[in-house]
Amino acid sequence: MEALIALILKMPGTGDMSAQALHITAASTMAVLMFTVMALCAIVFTLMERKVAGFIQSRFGPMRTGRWHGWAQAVADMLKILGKEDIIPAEADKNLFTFAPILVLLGSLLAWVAIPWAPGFVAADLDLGLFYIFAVSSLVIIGVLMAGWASNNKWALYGAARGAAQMISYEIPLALATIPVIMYTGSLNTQDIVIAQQGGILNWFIFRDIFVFIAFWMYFIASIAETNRGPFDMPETESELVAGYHIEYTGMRFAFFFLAEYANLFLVSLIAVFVFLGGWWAPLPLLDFMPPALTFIIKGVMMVFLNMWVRWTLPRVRVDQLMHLCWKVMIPISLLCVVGSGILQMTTGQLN
Amino acid sequence: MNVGLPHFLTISAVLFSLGLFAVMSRRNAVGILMGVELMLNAANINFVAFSRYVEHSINGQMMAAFVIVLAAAEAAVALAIVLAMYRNFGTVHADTVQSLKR
Amino acid sequence: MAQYFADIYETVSSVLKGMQITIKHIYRKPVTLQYPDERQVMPERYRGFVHNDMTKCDSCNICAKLCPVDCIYIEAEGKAKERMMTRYAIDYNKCIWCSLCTENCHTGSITMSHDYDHSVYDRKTLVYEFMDPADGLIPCHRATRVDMGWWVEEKKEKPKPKPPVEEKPAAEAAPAPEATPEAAPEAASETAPEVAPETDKPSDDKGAE
Amino acid sequence: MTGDLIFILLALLTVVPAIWVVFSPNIVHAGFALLFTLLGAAGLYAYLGADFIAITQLMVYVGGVLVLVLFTVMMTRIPHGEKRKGGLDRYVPAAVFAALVFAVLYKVITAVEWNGTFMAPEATVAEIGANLMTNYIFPFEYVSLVLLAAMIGAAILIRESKTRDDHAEDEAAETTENAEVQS
Repeated sequence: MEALIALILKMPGTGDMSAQALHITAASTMAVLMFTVMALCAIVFTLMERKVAGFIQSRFGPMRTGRWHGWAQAVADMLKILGKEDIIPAEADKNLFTFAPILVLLGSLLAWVAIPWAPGFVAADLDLGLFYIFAVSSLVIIGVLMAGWASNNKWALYGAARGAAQMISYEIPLALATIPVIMYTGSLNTQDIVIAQQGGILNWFIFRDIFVFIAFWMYFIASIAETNRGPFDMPETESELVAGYHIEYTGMRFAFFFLAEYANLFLVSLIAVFVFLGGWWAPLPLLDFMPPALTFIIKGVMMVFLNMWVRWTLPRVRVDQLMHLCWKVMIPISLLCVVGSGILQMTTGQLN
Repeated sequence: MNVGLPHFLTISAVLFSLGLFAVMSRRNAVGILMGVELMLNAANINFVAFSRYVEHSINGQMMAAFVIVLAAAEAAVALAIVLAMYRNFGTVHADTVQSLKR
Repeated sequence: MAQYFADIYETVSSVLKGMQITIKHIYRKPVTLQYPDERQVMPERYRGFVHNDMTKCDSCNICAKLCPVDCIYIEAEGKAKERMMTRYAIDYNKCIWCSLCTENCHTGSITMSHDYDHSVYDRKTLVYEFMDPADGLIPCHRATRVDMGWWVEEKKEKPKPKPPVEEKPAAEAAPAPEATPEAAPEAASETAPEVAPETDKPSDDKGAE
Repeated sequence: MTGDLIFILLALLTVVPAIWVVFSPNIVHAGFALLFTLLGAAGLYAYLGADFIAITQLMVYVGGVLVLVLFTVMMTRIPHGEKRKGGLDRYVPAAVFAALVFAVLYKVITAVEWNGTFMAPEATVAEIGANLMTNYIFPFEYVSLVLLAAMIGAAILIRESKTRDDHAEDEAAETTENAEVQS
């Protein structure tokens, strides 16, 4: 925010703005920027998803829309979705039905506020940044439940119930896996977490000790489950629940869910990047010429690619296997990582 | 208007009364639980407001944190009881569940 | 407890193996054929849409009689030298691509082409008319045909109708039945560049009776 | 001035849905209205500078308790629109008693001369963390025991005779989550 204000002050004719006006300008700029990034990432990642899926399965993916390798496919899809009829089922609970997509989108949009894009360039420099992100994404769960209930459709309700159970369960290993890192930095502030990783790839938290390395993979698995993507796409399971909680949604409202899904995907990838993978710091000194935000985004996109790679490789797990994995495997291992990393930090005197 | 302690206390009083009303008038056990949550939140607002305006220390916030944790534990157990009640009696209306045995 | 860790190890190793396989596929050349732009080369004996070479057909009716589903409609009028074919149509709604007609054609006029992608919006358009009303009626008798310029004498005289297996090299060059000229113009010209007579153009507007 | 406006908005966000929670005939609507009350309360905490409490409120109440409540509501299959049988005999005493309590509280609030001054907000997380490990170590450990007991209790209560039940795991999910939030 401060960096943005400084940037605004450099522009002509802004020297005499009051502090409040400056703040409001910076905040609204940031909000517009966030929303643009979010919408863009939904558009880019849908195409990327289909291309990655295609190449993993030895085919091309969309090729015909737009001249070159179907680049306009995602744009065309978006236009098609926006042009569709907006249907509210007759038996649906109309108020909740219309509010649920907003809540889902709100949950993922609010979390974007604390993402550290570059030094000093964060919409809200909160002391509790990481905790805030995890807390706010729980709004998504309520939105999913609301959508499932309001649709008045049994598949939607099943999907919502599964989704909520899965998301609240996997929130625990997700949050636990970041605790070793928080112990290293002694701060929940997202900027501080990134700054603590300065100086090359070996200073990234993922390579600090073996427990953080394991914790990173715990985080990664939990984040796949948290975003409801394969192999943990229980809420959506198109083969059993048709489309899960957004089965009754069409047009713009469906686009909201879609947007939220890809925004969430990018969000968890960015969290993985700034918590474990060095944020905006380049891995090698010779890559330092790149702008920090660009490095950050490139790393995020690579994490998204990893996510897609997993999705298109592994088959869907069963619900009971999913819960078994969370409660009996991932939580114990995450706890072990916290304890082990804590002991290591105490013995090496790095504990803050 | 200058926002001060009385404003927070008033909100808290309103929430508390509403929660009390819900606890007394709702038949649905989950509705009663919601009333309890409202009352706990009222107490929490008081804790935090007092810690900010009067105590000038962190103690009120600590209490609020403990209240939140205990509320979560209470909700988990209470809702488990509601579900058990639903399974055994087929209803969640608190006033119809009167017998001590099935 | 040992089983627990063995399970974790097995899961991780098998997941890694799967991931390895899929990442290899990213570098592999996609096997997809860009269909409307590229076409698959069909094997020699592929049974595509049936094609009738109107310059050879003498409307002997054998194909229509042999057809197990009665999908070939042949109508003719007159007798002997004046016998004129008025209609030759194949109903692809019914056709089962059994190749009985081509195997028994004594003039070798009816063949299985390599065409496979004639999608239409209406079932009626799947009845392919092989005669163009603009060309008038086609004489069936050979002498009359030669007189009227309908019979194109082949260089190599075929005394007997050959089984279609040996005839296939010729059939490769055989024209595709141009179903709807606007539907796949370049497709037809690709598969049968040296295509033949104008009579091949079916008339869709006739439809199926 | 802006601060006052924000306060009024937050107060409305807290109180108006609370009224809905209490009076809505549809228990699911009441549950979703509770979401806004909780969000409003979290906003009030943030307004008071208690950011840790605000976010804990979000995490535990919105992400945990509310999901549990909604789960229970959805699993206990109440027909649309809870029938309010019985009429006034339940409402009148409740309303009278609640109004009485509110009157007393309001009287106290207005009668007492509050001489408190606003302490400027500052970072609270580090202080809370330090307090948890020093002054509040006993309540902290005690609460973790209570959570463990609640987790096991909920799991046992919900457990069917032989088979494991997924709901039990959800209940357990909540309690451990809360435990972790605190630790």
